[in-house]
Amino acid sequence: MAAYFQDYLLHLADNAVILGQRNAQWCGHGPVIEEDLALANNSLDLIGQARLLYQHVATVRKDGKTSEDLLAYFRDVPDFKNYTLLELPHSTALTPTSSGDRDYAVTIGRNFLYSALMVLVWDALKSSADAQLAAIASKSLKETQYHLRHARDWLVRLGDGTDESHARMQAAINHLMPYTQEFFTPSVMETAVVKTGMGVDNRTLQADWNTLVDEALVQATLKRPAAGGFVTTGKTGIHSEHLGFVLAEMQSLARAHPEAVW
Amino acid sequence: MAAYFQDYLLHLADNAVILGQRNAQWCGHGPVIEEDLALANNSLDLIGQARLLYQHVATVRKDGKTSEDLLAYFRDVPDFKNYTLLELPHSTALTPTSSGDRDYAVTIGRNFLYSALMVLVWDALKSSADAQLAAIASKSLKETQYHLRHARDWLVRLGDGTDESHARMQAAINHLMPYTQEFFTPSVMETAVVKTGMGVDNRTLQADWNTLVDEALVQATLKRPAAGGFVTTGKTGIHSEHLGFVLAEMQSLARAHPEAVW
Amino acid sequence: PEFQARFDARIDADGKIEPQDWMPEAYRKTLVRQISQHAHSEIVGMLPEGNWISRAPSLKRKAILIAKVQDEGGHGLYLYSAAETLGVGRDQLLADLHSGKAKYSSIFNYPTLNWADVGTIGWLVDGAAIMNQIPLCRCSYGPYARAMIRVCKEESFHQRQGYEALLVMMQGTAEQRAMVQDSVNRFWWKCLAMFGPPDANSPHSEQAMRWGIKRISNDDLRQKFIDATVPQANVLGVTLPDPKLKWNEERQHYDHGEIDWDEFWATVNGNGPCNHERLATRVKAHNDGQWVRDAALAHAQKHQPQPTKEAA
Amino acid sequence: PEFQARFDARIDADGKIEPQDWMPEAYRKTLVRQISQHAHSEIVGMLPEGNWISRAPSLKRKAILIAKVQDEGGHGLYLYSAAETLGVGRDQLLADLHSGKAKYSSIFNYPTLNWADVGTIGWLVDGAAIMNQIPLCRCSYGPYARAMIRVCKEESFHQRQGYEALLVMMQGTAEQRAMVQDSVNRFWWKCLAMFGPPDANSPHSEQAMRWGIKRISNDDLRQKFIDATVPQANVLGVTLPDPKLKWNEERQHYDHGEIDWDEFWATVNGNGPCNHERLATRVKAHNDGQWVRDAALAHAQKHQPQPTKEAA
Repeated sequence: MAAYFQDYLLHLADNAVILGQRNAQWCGHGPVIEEDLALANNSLDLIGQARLLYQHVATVRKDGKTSEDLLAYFRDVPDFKNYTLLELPHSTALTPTSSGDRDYAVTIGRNFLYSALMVLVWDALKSSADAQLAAIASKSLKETQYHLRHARDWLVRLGDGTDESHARMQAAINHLMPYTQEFFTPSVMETAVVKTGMGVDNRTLQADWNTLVDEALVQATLKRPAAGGFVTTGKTGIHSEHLGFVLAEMQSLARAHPEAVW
Repeated sequence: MAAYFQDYLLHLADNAVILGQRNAQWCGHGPVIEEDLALANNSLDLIGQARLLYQHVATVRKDGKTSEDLLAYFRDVPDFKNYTLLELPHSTALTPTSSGDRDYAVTIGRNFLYSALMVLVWDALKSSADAQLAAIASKSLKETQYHLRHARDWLVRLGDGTDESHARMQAAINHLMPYTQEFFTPSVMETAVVKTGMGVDNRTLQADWNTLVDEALVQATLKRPAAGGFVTTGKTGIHSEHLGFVLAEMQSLARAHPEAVW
Repeated sequence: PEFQARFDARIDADGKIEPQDWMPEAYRKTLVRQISQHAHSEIVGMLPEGNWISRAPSLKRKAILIAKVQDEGGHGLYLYSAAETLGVGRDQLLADLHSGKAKYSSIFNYPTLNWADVGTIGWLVDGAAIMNQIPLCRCSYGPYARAMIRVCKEESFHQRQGYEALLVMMQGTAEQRAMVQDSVNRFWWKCLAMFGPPDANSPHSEQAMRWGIKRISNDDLRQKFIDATVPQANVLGVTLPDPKLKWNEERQHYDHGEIDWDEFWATVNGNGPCNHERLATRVKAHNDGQWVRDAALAHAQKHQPQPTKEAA
Repeated sequence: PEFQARFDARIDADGKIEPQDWMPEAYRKTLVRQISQHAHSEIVGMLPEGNWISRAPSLKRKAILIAKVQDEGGHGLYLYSAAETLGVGRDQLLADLHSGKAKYSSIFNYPTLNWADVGTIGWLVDGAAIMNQIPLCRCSYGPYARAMIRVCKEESFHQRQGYEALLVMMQGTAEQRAMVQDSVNRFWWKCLAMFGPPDANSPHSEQAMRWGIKRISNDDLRQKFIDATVPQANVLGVTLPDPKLKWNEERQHYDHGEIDWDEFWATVNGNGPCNHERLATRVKAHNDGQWVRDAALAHAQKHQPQPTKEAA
């Protein structure tokens, strides 16, 4: 049981650290400087959330060696439990590299779909039976509300902007939507933590999420695509080919110097 | 003195392994399947050359622990002695990633400029005072002659092809040419091995290289740009920002499992 | 009718049909479909393994992997050539791949997630492919049969190489052994599905058997593969992820569990984990390469030898 | 002439010139050049450090680095605002950067080659920048002076953070210490050059001093920086790569070796190791972002509030 709760915390933390890693790739390369800063800020919040969650795992584990950095830097691809959505490149053309060409519509679309989920998740987790998780949820909720507002504003701006931006934003949503099925497909780990009152059943949030998404898409003059096809399984540790490249880069320096303190 | 010779072997080996790593990035992504195969073949030859050269370092070093893989996978950026030219992305837009968008003109241009040098270097090194290096040179010369022919043919085809391909090929040559200054700017290590007759002074090859380059560019209807500006210093271990990303990816798996045998 | 009779007689005598021979349109179409699907599989099949070239953990393994992926591209090339002998050009074949009209082997719609997958693809995926392909070396269409002889020879080599790589990993660290087991867990069932639906539901099989294009049934090949593979898995020291897998003394074969055909058909019909990605990668490579091909063509046209006076 | 007299009097009294005040055209131009160059330096300066965000070796260091790079972007923004008070829009300022007409600090044309460079940039580069900038907090142009007060405050924080990061590394493994030394070796001389050419060859200085835009000479600032930094290097345990660096009891200052001004001017004039790359990266970001900016503009125009009847 305790193992499932740790997995759940890791799932939440890995979501944050991987999306934080991706969003930071815009730093110095954004469409306007204000957006470089907004995404850096988003990334900073996410890494902060990941740190609190990893630290909580370390506290729960009480083995005297687990630390936030051990969890972030010395686990392999199948140990990571983030949604597959969050590890994808910023591009509808999925070339297997950790960076490469970036499409801002994909970045905005992903941040919108994910933060629309997480405002609901964090809000629910404020009542988690685990007091520390509840506290992290409270703090994270405020940040995520800001992320949602930012992404939603741009979703609307790009969707209801020029013909080109409309087409790109629609293509991004079409590309990303199938990956959101994973949000609402329960895993063993989630079922377990829902039972103990420590976690939330995302299916209970699905109607609200749909409303958030539908309203924003309507305002953005975008069509909601059917989210069918393959249901990704990143949260169970079976990922796309992209995560390996993200981790190779992210962990390269730490792994080259396993004895070092930074 | 022996240390300089090892550095020289490492310089030759690192050139081969880094360009081999770069050229292999086309595998599965080339403009026609035949070119996927040609570049895979080029990469295979280069990795073969690197292995022989690294093995030779291990033999010279006789410390009972140096191996080709220790040299390829467990050295850091400043230990690598390849020309900066060879670590650059396949793109005139130098975005700092190990992959990303690939421009075939850059790939061809680099392979041409480098193999035009190396046919001369290997030919000269057939008379190296070091018998093993002389043997490696003989074998490598044949392969490099083939690489030169392949790159030269495409240089001419792209230069004297369509307006677009001409413009791209010219842009690639303009972008790459300044990096070739490093070929002919002697370093301490090279000066030392020239003295012992183990290495070759590239400046003695420069006139022949110029002829190879000029004749090909004329046939390709391309202009030779002035190669001025900054002289790169990769062979002394001071690289561009790109090599770090190449090594992070290349070494990721080996470094994650330092005890493993593959 | 006279042509048809000669064709039937040749087939019945286990003779070879050659490009210049008359053949029924349905025979030709079936072959184009099968050979091009096979060629596409080689080309798309470069991607999952190619994914690991940059990260191969030793120079020797890197060289082996590049050579292997290169071989696959080579197979693709001579299979496209075999298809071209049936009157369809490579451009058309590629267009059909890129539009989604033509298929390729569904096994390549699964991701390669750790380095052991490179070995597993050699051992199990190439192993299954060889089982499927060996009978094709005796296929009635000459160019295809000859291409398959060469393909099978190289694939056998790849299979041994893949198995050897896994053997080394199984003698390594606990993490390496875990990689191999994880990889086998993910690939085993997908490989069994590579032999196609059970004979009872296999629509094309009967006619293809009649024409000597197919010679052994799906279920028989699958059984043969399982029987050959279980002892290899034992030597390797991995557990095949099927609790029902058991030697049946009476049948003198291994019994096995039920394949998830829903998952198989979902992937065949476009909804596997990497379908979009594989196709998008090929399409992007093709589109990005258009200017290169255009240049080569333009250059060749500028520089083609002038017709001599005699020819004019 | 009356305006000029009032302006001169204000300057002489160490008063502030504000955007609505009359000012000589040459004063305005000098300020636009200097403030925009400073803004561009902040924006281009995001690149060498940003290069390490994805590889930061701990989550804490990653967060610190992102926050720092974000601060630099923020500095860029309010410096662009200060420049805009002088009547030049951000589009024009960026166009001048992208065309190569406007400069940015040459220090950012050197690559960041190991993680210690992130600390060294904080300690030495930001340290040198602060030395240059503190006098600007008393600059005669009000908006610039106020922007600099904020910038200097944040830069001081970055400098301490950078130094602290290096302290931790110097207490770590031999490899970490080697990284720090390597980094200091590469950056020391470039930082000394940041104070600009020797006073004897500094063309703009005199007029800028007169206008209260510049208040201390290049050589004096450089000496101040060296005197402050040598003891910090000793505490850190790194060797500054200048054999002539020595305390001069008589001058009560450190003597130092000769800066390679040829190398400095080569980099200023476009031939440093990363000049092309930095500019190309900024231009690419700008061009790739055009569709996003266009969309934001189009959206704003569609949805701007309709003029009310009263206003019409």
